[in-house]
Amino acid sequence: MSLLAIKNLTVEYPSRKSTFTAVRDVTLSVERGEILGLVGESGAGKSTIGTAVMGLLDAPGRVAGGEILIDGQDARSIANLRGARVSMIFQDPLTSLNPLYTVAQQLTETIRTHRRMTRAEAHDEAVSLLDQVGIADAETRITQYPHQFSGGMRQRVVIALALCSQPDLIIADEPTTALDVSVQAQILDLIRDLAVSRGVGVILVTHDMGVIAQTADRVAVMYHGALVEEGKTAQIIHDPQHPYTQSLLAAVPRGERKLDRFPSLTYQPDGAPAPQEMTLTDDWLRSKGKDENQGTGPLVQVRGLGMRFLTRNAILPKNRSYIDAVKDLNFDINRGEVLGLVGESGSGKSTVARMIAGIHAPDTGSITFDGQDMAKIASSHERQALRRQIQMIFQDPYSSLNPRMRVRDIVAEPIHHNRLSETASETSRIVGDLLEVVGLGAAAGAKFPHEFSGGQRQRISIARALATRPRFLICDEPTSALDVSIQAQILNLLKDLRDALDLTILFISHDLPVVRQMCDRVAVMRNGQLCELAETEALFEAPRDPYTRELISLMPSL
Amino acid sequence: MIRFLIERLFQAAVVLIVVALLAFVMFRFAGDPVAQMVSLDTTAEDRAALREAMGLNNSLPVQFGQFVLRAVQGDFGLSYQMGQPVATLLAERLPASIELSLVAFGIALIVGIPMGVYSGLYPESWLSRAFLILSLAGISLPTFFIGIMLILIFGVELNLFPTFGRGETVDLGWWTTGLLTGSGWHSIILPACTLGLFQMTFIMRLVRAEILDVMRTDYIKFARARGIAKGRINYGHALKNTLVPVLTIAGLQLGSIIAFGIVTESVFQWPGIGLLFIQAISTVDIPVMSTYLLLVALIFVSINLIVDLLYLLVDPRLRVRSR
Amino acid sequence: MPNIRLSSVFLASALALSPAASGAETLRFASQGDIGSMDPYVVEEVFTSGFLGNIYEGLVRRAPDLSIQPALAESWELLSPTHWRFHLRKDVTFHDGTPFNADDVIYSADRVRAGASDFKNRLPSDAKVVAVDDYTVDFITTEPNPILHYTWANWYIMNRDWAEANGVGDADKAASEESYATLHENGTGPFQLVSRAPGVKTTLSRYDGWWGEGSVPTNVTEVEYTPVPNAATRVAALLSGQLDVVFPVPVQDIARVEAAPSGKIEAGPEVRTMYLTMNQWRDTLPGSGLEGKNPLKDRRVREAMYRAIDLETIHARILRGRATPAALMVAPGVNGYSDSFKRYEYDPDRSKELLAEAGYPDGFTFTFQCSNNMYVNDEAICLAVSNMLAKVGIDAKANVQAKAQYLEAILSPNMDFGLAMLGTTPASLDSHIALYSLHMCPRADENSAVWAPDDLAKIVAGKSNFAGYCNPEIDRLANEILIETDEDKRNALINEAWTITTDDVAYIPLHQSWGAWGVREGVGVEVRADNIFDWRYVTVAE
Amino acid sequence: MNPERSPNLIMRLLDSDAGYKFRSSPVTVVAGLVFVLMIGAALLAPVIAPFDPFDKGSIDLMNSLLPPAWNSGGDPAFLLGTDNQGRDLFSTILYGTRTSVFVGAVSVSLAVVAGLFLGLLAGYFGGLVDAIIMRIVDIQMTFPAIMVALLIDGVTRSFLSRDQHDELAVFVIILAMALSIWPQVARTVRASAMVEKSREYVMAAQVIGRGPWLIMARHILPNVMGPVLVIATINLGVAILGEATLSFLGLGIPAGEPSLGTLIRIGNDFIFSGERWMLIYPGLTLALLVLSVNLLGDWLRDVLDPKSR
Repeated sequence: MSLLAIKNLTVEYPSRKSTFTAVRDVTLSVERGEILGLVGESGAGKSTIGTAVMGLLDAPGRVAGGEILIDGQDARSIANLRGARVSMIFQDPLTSLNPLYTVAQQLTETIRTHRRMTRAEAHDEAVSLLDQVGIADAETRITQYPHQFSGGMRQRVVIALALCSQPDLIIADEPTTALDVSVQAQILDLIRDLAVSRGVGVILVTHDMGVIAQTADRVAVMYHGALVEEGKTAQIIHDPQHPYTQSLLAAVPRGERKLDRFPSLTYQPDGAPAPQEMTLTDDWLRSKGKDENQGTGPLVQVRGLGMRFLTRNAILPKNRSYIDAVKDLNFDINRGEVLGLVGESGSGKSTVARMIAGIHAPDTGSITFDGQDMAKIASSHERQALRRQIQMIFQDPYSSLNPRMRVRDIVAEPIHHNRLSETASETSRIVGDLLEVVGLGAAAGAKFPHEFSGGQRQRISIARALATRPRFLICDEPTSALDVSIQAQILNLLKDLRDALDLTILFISHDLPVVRQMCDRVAVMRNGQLCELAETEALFEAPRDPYTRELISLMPSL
Repeated sequence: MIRFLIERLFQAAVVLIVVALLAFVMFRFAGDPVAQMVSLDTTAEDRAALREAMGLNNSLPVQFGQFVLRAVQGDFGLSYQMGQPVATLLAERLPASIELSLVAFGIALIVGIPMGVYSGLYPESWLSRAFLILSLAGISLPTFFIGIMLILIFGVELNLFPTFGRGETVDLGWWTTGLLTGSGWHSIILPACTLGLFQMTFIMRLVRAEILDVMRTDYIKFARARGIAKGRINYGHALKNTLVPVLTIAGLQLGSIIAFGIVTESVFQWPGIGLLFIQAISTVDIPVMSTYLLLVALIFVSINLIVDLLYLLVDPRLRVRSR
Repeated sequence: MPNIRLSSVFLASALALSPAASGAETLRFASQGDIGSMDPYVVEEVFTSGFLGNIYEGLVRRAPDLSIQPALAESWELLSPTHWRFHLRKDVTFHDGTPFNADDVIYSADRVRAGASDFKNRLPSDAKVVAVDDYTVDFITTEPNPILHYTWANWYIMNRDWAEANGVGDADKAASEESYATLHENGTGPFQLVSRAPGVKTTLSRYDGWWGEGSVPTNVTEVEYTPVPNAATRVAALLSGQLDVVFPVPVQDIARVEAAPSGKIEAGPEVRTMYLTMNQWRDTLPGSGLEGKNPLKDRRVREAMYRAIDLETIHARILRGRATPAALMVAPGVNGYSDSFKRYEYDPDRSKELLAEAGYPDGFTFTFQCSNNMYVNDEAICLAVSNMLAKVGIDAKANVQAKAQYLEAILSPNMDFGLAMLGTTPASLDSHIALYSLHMCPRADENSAVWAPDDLAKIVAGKSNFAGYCNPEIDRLANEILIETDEDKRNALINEAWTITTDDVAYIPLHQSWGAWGVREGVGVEVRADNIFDWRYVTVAE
Repeated sequence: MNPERSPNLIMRLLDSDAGYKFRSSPVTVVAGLVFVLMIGAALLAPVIAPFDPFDKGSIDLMNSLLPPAWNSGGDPAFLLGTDNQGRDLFSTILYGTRTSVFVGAVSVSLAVVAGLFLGLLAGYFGGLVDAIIMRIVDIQMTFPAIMVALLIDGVTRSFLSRDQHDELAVFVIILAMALSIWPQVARTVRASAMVEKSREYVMAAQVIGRGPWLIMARHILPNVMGPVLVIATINLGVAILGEATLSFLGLGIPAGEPSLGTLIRIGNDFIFSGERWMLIYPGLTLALLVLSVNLLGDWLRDVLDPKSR
């Protein structure tokens, strides 16, 4: 008898106009000691299955059909299901812990809820659990509050909490998505260990095929609420049967070799047209302004760049304390190249991007664009002319577009600001062309951003960035919030644009496979400093810096 | 921690000085105090002499200078109407106002928090909806109207409660309290309910909103997923997390209770500083008005400070940051 | 609202159980304001003076019928028209036990005329006060004054030793130090101060050593006074049995109190006369926009205004019959009052004719200053008058303000009004003071202009005559009245003066409103026309 | 939301999420109706009201203190009876509502403009600008509206003639209420502006080279309007109550120009004398008006609250 057996599960979210079916007729099972990977893109319904098993569906969601059996017993009839039999790990360790209680309080509370123990016994048990999930010096750390732990440590605490009740089944909902790769590997190892040593069944919900490949025994692939394919991990990864699985795997950037383009294999079950590939015929985008001087040498030169943030303010300067976000950074970006900038969160890569884009003023050092030191341009007119040539694409497509503006106004804003068009009709023609170029179609201009998906929004961002006819584009993690298939499209679009418009690109990412696909050279940052800068293939094949080596070794692969 | 305190004290001092200046300037325009102080038959000459003697003819900066100079020494002058030191007058009245405010605040908390918690936990229940609409009705009636109605119904028609005043008080030397006598408690109920109603509504709605927020957080979901008992989640995890914002805003409300107190005190003839202030307005008793305003500013500033300190106590994240 | 009949039953049963009913000898009363000071020379204001009259005493006092009675002086005689002799009572002690003698009178006579005393006009500044012996005092004035002692009922005698021992100086309103006399007293009256929290509560007890013990009906041993400015709260407290006496009861609540089994109303006409004052001296009528013109200078216009006001309806509707319409600027009970004067009839048609004759057939506009917390239903009367004037085409723009702002607008030097409502009580209860301060020309001498800005300090007579009414004939008569000692002749002169001012329409007298005292059943009070509450006549049933 | 378009704007509004939340709550629908009715009646007061309370010549003291028409002694000409001056209470309440709504609407508008401006400045620039503005907010919060009213009243008194001053009484109240409300708006706007400022669309505008003023006006302003709208609605109720309270304390609108507050103040004098209609009807009108505003504010909060989406 399976530990968990889900039979013909259907979950619906009724709304006043229609009923949204989040999970449709899914049948699954998990055995003790087995890790089932549940994979799919956003909205596929994979998380819903987890919450349905827990009986924690958000209102107005409801199980409309099928059954969930734990050891053959209907989950809904098990009194102490939650915690005792099934436990859960959430995505974001920063928000999963109650900030007002110490770790010890949260652990002992949970232990004593499920097991007859005295306070002291529970405390000892809690310490041993923390120890088991790999927290050093558990005896002292247990008295601390969650905010005193780092992200990875917190996720270990979360896992310890999930283990308190000695559950048979753990549902891990994107447990490593919010973590850096190095931490991710450790957490995945921990989960792996748990399954093996304790015989716990695990459902690992994730969108990341790399994670699945590394951890899961079996994989279930979901698409639009339905299960499309299920099988052993190796079989799914190397020999997928369903066209959706095939296209999904094709879109995953490979860390081990460089491709020219992402395969444009896109699964469209309902016959909706795939985003068109770009046809760049428009001459406005290609025409260069008269003011652009075509010099030689690197397009961007960064010298001694530094920036520090105030961490404690004080009236006397000597009492203030700072943290160096970026320290003494030197590098060049050559004309026409794509320079990758990689590093873990907090390494200072976004700060560098923002300084080059002119959002932050550097504390030390200089940035030279096309031979001119940006800080030394006195005339605001000239500075604007220079700035026009530098544009940026942001990470979060949901916050990088003003929700109160129509798309056409968003795209037209840089045109107006730089007076690149004489008349309103010319502007609207240019905007229409730009939207065509990014594959949205001119009609999209009349809509508001919220009417678009994440990938489409990122296309709008690109259209806006192109509207000034820039020569230099800064892409700050442009695809990290997107599903892999969408990521592939956006990355292809960026590649095409680069080729068509002779763009120079600074490409910032924490995702090494993506960087390998996109960049000509790669710079690795750590704690605000540059570790290594090399040609992409050289760096991936023979990293010199130990940190770079570590990063590459941790890179999940299929 | 100490640096934080010094910074806040400095800001408080700036606020107080500006309030002093405004208080001072504004009341120069509130009317002619002299007309109030003399009989109708007093000659214009005598009135002018009195005005001169009171220093009302000096230039504003000179008057302000004298005012501040004396104020920092704790001398706020004599009440024009009562001939007594203003500081003494206010000190005598302050216990009444503070007791009324605290009892009102207590009622607001005791009734408001459970109502808020309930309607936050069960937002769809009919009782929550009723709470919500009732609470809106509570803030849709002007305080004075509620006071009058309570007097009419419970004081006059049913004769259950006294209609004005503080009842018997006990003098502890530095504090006169009505909370040690039966009649004192009997007297405080109607005005405290009147004053507390608005705050109760406010706190209820605030708690409700915060609970709704907290119940959506991951750590509550996680606690449920761990099988923690419902009561423990609701009253341990959720309520404790709502306390931080509730404490801040409720603390600031305590300040506004004093402001709202003016109306309640005047309707119930509650002998507190608000009533003193209203009487001072009608008699253009400038020293009383200015000092009252300073006192209110001081109370506001102190409450702000106390709230910030409490905040540190409740929220461990802030405790670390401010070290 | 729940109905009142039912609740009266509640009230009655509740009262029977209420502990308040057993505190029989305590008088708990409330009025709208607090006493200004315990110092009897600082504020001349009816309530304060009346209150202090139970603690302090003057040489004379007024009986409930307002007749003059001996008090600290047993008797007096006029040795010559300018020489008065007062024989003092011998068995009197102050509350601290010090015996009372002539030196205290001399001290009080000095202090009442010094500093910022509000009672300076009790004694001419050049009058000499001489102690003949310990119990005889002479007052020597430069001019004859047959009514010298008429205003002395609220000139209270203070104790020199006590004052000097406690550093009580002259009355000083601009003082920066608190005077000992502000919170403490040492009078000779039947009640002494126990505790005082200004604006909150003042308690007093009977003074055992009072000389008049047994001569008055009171059985009150304790008094608790609470100022309750809000009229509704005051009435509610009476109805709920928390208070024994409240004053004033708004006229519209009189019926309610009377209907309650626990309450009753003691009311009678006040000696204060309410009147409208018309600005007849400004060259431009304030608020009229008529540059250089003032219609109110024209007697016909003033009569037109008089006739446009339907006082009977105001009387019936706003004052609910609790007022006495007045034709004169003094009330019955004031010396010189005569009921032979009649009001100008209410006649709006005649008003319009008079306005047309005066050249204002379409009326005119001006500012009407009104108070809203000084007199009985002052705001309502003001608005009613304004509405009535509108019916004959006069647009009196009512500006209703609280006392502080109102007085600032009305009093000199501003006098910024076209029309205003005021009340007047002659302190001496004699017509002369009304003629002197309200009707004599407010000017420095015969040749100067009325209310000339430079002369304000020199104006002595007519100092409350903000209307600027000026008739030299009145000045002459008033001066004669002052020194005339023959009572019949004097009264004839007064009558002549009133005839002239009435013909001139100097003012529009309105009415004497009734002071209504709300009294708990079982409490006896004597209501006086001057609204002074004399506790010596209060009895509280066991 | 709803991309397809139906021809009728009202149908579309009712069909939107906001419209649905509106329709599905009977309390909100009633509140909306009451509010529209009251505002309409107030705006149309000169047309609807049988009498003009400003026409002093038409007011007859003989008609004073009449009870509502359905009571014995009532006069059908005076639906809700008359006040102590003989003014028709129904007409006076209509005009009074007009004054109250006017005071509320104008003062809230002023407060919103000022609060938006200063809140945006504080939230966007932070640092010293923020510190100064927030201290001003602190100071303002220590002044109850009563004191602000006194201050403005005094200042206007000092440089205006008495007649002008009286005519400006309404504006004194408006200013006083606006001054006591703006800090709340400023705080809300500041908090929202700080959140919006850190969003990437603001950075995108900075990359384009947009200056701070344009960014504030074009990008941040539209995005902080949601909470401002909610605050404004709730404070509309507060302002109306504030006017009533000030007028009740005698610091507000003169009696000749009826507002709901002055009407209640006058009615309060008759609480024991049996003529309670003078208190009850203006009080009821005020309570209904503010209640409906508050209920609509609640609905608006529901609709605009991003968390409930």
